Amino acid sequence: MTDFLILLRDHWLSLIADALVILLMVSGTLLFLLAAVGIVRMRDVYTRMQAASKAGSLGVACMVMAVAMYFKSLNVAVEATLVVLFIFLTTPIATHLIARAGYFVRVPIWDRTARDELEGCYDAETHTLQSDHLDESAAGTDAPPPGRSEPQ
Amino acid sequence: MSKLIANFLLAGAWAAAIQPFNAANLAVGFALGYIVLWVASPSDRESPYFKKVFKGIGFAFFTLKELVVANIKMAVWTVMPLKRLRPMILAVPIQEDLTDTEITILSSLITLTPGTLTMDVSENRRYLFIHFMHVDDPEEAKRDVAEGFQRRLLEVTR
Amino acid sequence: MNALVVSPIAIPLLTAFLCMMAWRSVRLQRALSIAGALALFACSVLLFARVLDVGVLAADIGGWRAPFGITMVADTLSSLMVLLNGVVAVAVVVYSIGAIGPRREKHAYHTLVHCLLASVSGSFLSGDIFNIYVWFEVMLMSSFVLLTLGGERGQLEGALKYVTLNLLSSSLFLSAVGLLYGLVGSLNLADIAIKLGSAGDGTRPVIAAIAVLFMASFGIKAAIFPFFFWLPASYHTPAPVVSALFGGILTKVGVYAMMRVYTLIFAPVFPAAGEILLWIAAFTMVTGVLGAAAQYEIRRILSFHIVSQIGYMIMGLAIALLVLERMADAPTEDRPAMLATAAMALGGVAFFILHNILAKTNLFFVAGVVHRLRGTGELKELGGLYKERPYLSLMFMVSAMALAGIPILTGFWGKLILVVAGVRAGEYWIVGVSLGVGVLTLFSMTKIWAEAFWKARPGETEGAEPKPDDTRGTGWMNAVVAGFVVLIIGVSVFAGPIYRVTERAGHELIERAPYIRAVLDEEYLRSLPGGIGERWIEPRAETASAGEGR
Amino acid sequence: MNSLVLQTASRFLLPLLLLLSVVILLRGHNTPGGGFVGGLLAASAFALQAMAFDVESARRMLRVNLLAMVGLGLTLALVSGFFSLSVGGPLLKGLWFEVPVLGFDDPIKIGTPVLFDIGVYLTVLGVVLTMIFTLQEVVE
Amino acid sequence: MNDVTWLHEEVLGAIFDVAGVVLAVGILFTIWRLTRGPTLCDRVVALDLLGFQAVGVIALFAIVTQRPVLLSVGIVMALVLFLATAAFAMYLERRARP
Amino acid sequence: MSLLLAAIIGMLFASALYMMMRRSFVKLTIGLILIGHSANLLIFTCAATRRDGSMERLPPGLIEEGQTRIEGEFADPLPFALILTAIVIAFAITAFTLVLVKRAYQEVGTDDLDNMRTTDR
Amino acid sequence: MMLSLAILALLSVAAPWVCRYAGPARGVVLAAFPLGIGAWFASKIPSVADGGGIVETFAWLPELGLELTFRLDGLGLLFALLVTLIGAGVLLYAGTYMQGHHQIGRFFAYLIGFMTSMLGLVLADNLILLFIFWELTSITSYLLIGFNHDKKESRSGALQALMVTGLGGLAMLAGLVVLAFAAGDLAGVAGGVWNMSELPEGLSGHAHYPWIVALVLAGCLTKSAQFPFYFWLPSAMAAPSLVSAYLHSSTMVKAGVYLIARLHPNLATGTAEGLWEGLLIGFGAATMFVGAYLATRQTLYKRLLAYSTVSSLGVMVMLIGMGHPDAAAAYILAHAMFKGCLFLVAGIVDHEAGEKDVAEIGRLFRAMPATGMAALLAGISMAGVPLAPLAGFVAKEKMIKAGLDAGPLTALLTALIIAAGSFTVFIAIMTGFKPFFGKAQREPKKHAHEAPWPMLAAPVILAVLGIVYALVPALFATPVVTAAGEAIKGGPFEAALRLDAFYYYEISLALGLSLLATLIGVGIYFGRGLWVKATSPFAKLDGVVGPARMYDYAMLGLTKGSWAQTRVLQNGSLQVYIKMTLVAILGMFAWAIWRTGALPSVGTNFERTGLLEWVLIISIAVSAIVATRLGSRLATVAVLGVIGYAVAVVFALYGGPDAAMTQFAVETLIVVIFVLVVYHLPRFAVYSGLAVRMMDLLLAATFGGVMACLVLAAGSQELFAPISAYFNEAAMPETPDGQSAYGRNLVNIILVDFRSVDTLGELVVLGIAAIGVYTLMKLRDDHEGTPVAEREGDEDEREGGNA
Ligand code: NA
Ligand code: NA
Repeated sequence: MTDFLILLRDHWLSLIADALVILLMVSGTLLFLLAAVGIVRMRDVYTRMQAASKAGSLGVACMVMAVAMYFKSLNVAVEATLVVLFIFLTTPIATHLIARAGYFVRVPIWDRTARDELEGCYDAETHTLQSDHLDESAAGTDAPPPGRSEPQ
Repeated sequence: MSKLIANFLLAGAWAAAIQPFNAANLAVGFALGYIVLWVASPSDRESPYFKKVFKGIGFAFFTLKELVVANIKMAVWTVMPLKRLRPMILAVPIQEDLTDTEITILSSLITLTPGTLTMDVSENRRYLFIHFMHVDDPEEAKRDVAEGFQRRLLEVTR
Repeated sequence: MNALVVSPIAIPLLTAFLCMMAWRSVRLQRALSIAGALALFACSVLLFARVLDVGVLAADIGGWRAPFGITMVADTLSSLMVLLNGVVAVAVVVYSIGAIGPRREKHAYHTLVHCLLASVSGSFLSGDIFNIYVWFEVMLMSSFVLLTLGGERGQLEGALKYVTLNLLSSSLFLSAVGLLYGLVGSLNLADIAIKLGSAGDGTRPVIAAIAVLFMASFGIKAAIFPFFFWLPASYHTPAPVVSALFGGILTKVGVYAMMRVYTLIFAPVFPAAGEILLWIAAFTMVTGVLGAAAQYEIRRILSFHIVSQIGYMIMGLAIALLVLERMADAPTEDRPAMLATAAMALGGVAFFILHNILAKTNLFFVAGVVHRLRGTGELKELGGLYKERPYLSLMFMVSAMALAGIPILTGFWGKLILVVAGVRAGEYWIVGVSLGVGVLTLFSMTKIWAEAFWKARPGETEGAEPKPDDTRGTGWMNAVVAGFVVLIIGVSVFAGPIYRVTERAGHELIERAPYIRAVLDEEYLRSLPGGIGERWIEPRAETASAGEGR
Repeated sequence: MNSLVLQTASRFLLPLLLLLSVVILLRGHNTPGGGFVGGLLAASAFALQAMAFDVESARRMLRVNLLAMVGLGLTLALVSGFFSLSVGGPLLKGLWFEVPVLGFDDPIKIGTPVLFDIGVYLTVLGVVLTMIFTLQEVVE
Repeated sequence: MNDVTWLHEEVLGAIFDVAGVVLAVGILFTIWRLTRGPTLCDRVVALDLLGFQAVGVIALFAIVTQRPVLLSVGIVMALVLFLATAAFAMYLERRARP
Repeated sequence: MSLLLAAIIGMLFASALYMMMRRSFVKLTIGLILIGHSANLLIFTCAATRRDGSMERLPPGLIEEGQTRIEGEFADPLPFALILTAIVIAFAITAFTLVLVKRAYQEVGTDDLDNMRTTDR
Repeated sequence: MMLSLAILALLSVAAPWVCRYAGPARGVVLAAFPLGIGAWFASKIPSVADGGGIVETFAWLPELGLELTFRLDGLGLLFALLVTLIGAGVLLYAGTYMQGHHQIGRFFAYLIGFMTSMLGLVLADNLILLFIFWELTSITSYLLIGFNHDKKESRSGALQALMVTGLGGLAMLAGLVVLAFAAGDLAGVAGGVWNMSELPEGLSGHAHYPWIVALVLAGCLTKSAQFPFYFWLPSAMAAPSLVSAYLHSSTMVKAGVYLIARLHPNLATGTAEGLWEGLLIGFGAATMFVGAYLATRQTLYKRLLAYSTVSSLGVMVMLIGMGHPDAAAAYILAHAMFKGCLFLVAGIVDHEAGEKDVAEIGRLFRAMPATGMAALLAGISMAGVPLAPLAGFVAKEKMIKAGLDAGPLTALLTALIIAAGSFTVFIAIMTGFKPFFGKAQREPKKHAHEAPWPMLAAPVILAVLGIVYALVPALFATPVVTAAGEAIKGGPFEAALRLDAFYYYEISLALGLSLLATLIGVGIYFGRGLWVKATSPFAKLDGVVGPARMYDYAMLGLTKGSWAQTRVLQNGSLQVYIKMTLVAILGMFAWAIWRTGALPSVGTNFERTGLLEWVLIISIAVSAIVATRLGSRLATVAVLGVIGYAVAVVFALYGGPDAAMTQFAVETLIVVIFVLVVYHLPRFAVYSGLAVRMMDLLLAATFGGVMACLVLAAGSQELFAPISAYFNEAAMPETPDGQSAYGRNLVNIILVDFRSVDTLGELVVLGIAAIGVYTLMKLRDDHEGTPVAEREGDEDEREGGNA
């Protein structure tokens, strides 16, 4: 125990860095595990995506930051930042694209999905997303909302 | 924008001069640069830049917090029995005058936060269609998005 | 010196790239193309003359000494092949002006041709196994595109087979290179030859397997039995001038590579190669020629004959390898004669390749003229050419007879050399097969002659007015055809001196020492572990005796 | 694809990717990277542009004919080898010029191999884009 | 015993071993999803995740083998992975168009 | 590792060849892609395997700043250069083949190779 | 001699121009050259008869034993005279006969070319040179036989001749080469003995002797239309008749006889039981009988003569084999005269009376008396009518005597000779008598009239020479025959061409038999209807199993067989091609391992594998399996992506970040391109049955297993350290003047510096691929809307204007 305290006294900066590395590394791998479990367990593509893309990209970010912390060099830090930046920039877009495309090709949606306000909003010809009817319903029109009714 | 660039340049110059050129020195350089800029532009103290830096930092921490919280939620959802989940796709109204960049950042941040996923932006840019992992009250969920991310983002960008 | 060795690669490449940049102007591309081809020809002549003059030339690319960089080596065989490439280059480019048409020219035809020429030169000159792979791929890729330049159904179907089997070949080649590198840690042919030569018995099976992989992959490229299927399926589909280019030079690259690799590297460590190659040669000859016998379209017939003729080349190589194998156990006094026999067989192959490139290319050229005139190559729809186009008939006759090995034309000499070598080596049955195949070749050639030339034009007898011949561009085409006939006759007449050159090439291949010495410097040879390089160091103040390498 | 998000993002991603591709190209001589990867990255930048908007816009952004670019890259790669010929050396022999740059201890070395790598970069960029654009035009 | 070395080598080493195991399990799960589908979207999502996991593996190895240069591989991966997903999305979208 | 890699190479070759033997030419292209991977892995494995069959994770061939050579062992850079070349070549050929297959399908109207025999015989 | 050959060769090339500019005088002009040459040869008769030959040599390809060695001895002289003099006559004749033919120039070119080759053949001393001319005669005769190329039978006849003689010729080439080396063995010359005049003694004792005999005879017997190869000769009658005359009377078919005679001294064993002699007698006698018999069933003038020629050739071969060189030489000379004359007559009858069928015509003597006279003389000579002072009788008498002197075979041979002789008499009547003096069935189709002098000259002179031959043998016959006989026999020899019977009225057995034959022949003539009926069963048999049928079967077999082979090998199925390729490679592996006698050894120390490596391996393995089983294309692409990424990670882990990066990027781009392409592709379909798939799997797995073993074996047998250490040394400069790559990334400096040529090539591949993709997609677009028919042609040129 005293050994440890001496260690703490002499190398506290390095120990904090190490602890950070460990933290990042562990959370990164756990996030990956989370993503993997999610992608296996979830029942439709949207929920899988929820699990996979987010946890996955965060996991990468954690692990890459762990590398940056570990090596303590600017080059590595810059590179790590680039990776994180790029992943954070692209993942949401990729997810959005796939989700949207999946909706176009009518990927089956989990039957527990309580409400789908997107239903019927896409123009079949042009793939443009119309939302005018939402405005109308918000303005108090009696027209029923085009979304799915909630399950019984 | 020019002030941001100037601030970064100052940070870089500091790190290069002070050696070694590393992250810590850059951070110090940025802080010093901020002060220098503030001091050196007495006529322009009202420039939104000086506030935005803090808002930006705050926004970053907010996002970080959201990420951590949401991830924990997500972890719970992932391992708990699936029967308890209630996913939804909701049309979340957004402010009408958002720029392209703001919409993109907003939707990206929403997607990055676990539990929500922007599926698309409506043609008239009034709605974000978001897939929620679990929603108890749809209206509250919509409000959260508008109040949370949208507001804080606009604080930084405007 | 260095530049001269590399020029047959650099010139066509530069031409190709410039043509690519001159994307929009067909005229400029043509001018560049012709200039490039002429320059290639000139350089190949100079290189050949230089090699004849001073012996094997080696150029270290980038100045990195062998075996660390890539070395280009011009010995008699490779410079001869490059020379032939230059000849074909000029012919094809000039012929194309009449034959190919601006549509294809706009679609990078000239670029592709020159890339192909560069890759062929590269394959011939390269002294590095992986570099040969790269050139093979360039060759393959440009031939793919040339093959499909037109996008017709037949071209696409043929190309699919061509692509698939050749890609299989490439993968095997690449695998073989990888295995070889795993064994000896080098890519330079001369270096590999020395290092593999010192392999112990435990390594022999692996070497044998690698040798088989090379045999298969080069065999696919060379279209030997039973790997030739892609060739008859595709060679008749592209524009006729492309067929000529392919038929003339492409498959020979495979044969060349096989000769190079087997004589330089595998002959001492995998002596049994000769046997199987002999069988392969026999089957290649026979199946090819029988395939041709079943065809009724000129270019299909010619395509199958390519296969058959490759068999002759493989036969020569096999005979040489067999003789070399036996030489290991032969009494010393018999060795000079055996060496001479092996050199004769290899020289015969070189001569045969020379002959075949001239004759086959020209037959495809003639087929192209016929195709242009009549719009078809189907024998059933052709006829009357003998009556209407006597000079074309003569050109065809000379080329066809040359191909069939009728004295005194080139094919006869090529066949004769191989036959004599075969008899000297005591391989009588293969000699018999080769002669029988000669008759069947004659049969096919006379079939074309009788059907396309002698026979009356179909429809003529019924009194219907036949469609007038389409003579656009045939001036250029005929000029090339005539030029090749002159070449064929010239080679036939000067067969003696030419054979002396090819025999010299055979000697070089067998001795190996001139090649290895030209590539690897003395310092490197001395530095090799176990003193394995010592025996290749040129003895001072005394000339190397024949067969030192063995 | 008609996606606002993608289109907006690609405006940021394109320059970022291009910049990175050049960085990877230039530092390739000393660290992992080089003309190939650089070229591939640059190509993916424009491919992204083509996906987000359409091929036409990506072509406009490039301003040069792709095949001419390929030709240029190839010529550059080949000609970089000719330099040493002009001073009597072997083909493709690297020639290096030391350029002293203020602020660096070592002079920056600019050599024909770098030129070669730039040729690689341009070729790869041109080739990949030719393929993708040609195919995508058909899809469009 | 040098404690810092011990900490570095043993503790970090053990943690990285565990991280490797966890990562490996995740990868196998993801591959399972990739091969099972059932829709193309699922596979694309799985592929995307696998790409991330590959970067993760590389990052882990960068530390374990003390080679920071490996991170540049991760950069390239991160840069191009998006393109593949976008291409799949584009395909799906075109296929859906009548 | 080399044992495993060898097994994997064999497997990749097997699946590549199996796919190449299918009558559907779309599958054929899959085979072509697979066989490229097998060859690349093969080069790598052969070069990296040592005399006793073992294989080590050596550092890449990168010279540190300020030094003029790598001290100690490093991974043989040559096979990686070869692989890199082979990868790019395979990419080029695969891309071309894919387009070729697509065009062939357009012309022939089926992807059954047995319906593509007009050029033989 | 070389000069004469050169003159004739040039004449051949110049013939079309001569024909164009000399007009009707072409025959005379052209005939003058061979006539002059013939005269020169004739002037050499005395010196050659005295044993003085002429030799001319010019080295051409000494490495292959080929020197242009020409040698004029008695045998060569005999044939040279026939070739040039009869050739001159034929040229003269043809000048008129071919008048007005639109391809007359080519005709003369071929004819003179043929004459040149034949002359070269009989003068050549070098074996290869001989073969060269041998083949040239085949080719020129091919062109001549097929001269009426519009007719199918001309073409097929030409082909038949070429195939049969060509096949024999190539066998002969092999025989000659083996002969040369066998002779070299005996003479102690390593390079072989290539000049026939230098062939050593005792070849019959050499181990390869049977092969030499068989191969050489294969060439000679086919060329000389011996049984059973005779069938091409009648088919060759599609040629213009005078061509047939020239070819078949005097020359080409005799090339085989010539070579047999030429090699007889070297190959003969000296006993009638020897292989060489036995074969010659057997084939000769059979040919003599069969040819004559078949002739009796013909009615077409040319066919009758053709079959009788077959018979005569048999006689010649048989006589040589029996060891009667004088008889053979005498017969050769006589046959040239009467048969040449009759062929030309047949041509005249066809030309002037428009008739070809001797059964139909008669009584032409009044219209064409000179022709009739010549024909009659030739006919009598051919029949060998006893006591008729004509060449034929002299020769025939020698023949019968030879038959009576044949030891154990006497009875058989004599019977055959008599039988053949009877048939020949009948043929002689049909060809020399019937058309001019016999009964005509109907009027000739054309108004018959005498031929002009250029056509008459040759037959008349030949007929007259036949008399001279017999009456004044010393004038030319004896010296020529003696000299030739000496050459055939290979030693001094005195020919006795005295007409014993004529001068001494000696009632010998030979004369009696000759008379008998004549009577039988006359008998057949009168009972020819009966004869035809009686022999028709044999004819039917011949139609079913005869050699001509056999040839047809062979050709059919060739066509069918080649079709079948093509269907099996070149069946159009890519999968089958791949399977055959793989099976062959596996076979070659097995064979190679078997030949090297051991299985490759493999390193044994396989270290513990890390967990993540396991995961990578499993990923690849699972993906590889799944990729072959998935039903969806894009899913497969995604799975392929996994393999690519996993491989990249492997590279990254084992020290190849550059390769890993590139692999990542390329893999992704492949996915992108695949996605773009797959949009237009069909879904996966399963076409093969389970059994096929299992077989394929087995094959693929075997191949994969072999590759895996190879990897282990080659990987763990590192013989030498890799050359890569050098790159480390050369990367950064350590000395100011040392060559350096100035780079720290070894992979990169290898790519852009050490192996920049590879990279350049790879860039070219990329560039071409781009062009390929571009043209595949674009070049076709221009087609759209154009009809298929226009597509087929080269539509390109139409745009020529705007290029
Ligand atoms: Na190894
Ligand atoms: Na160094």
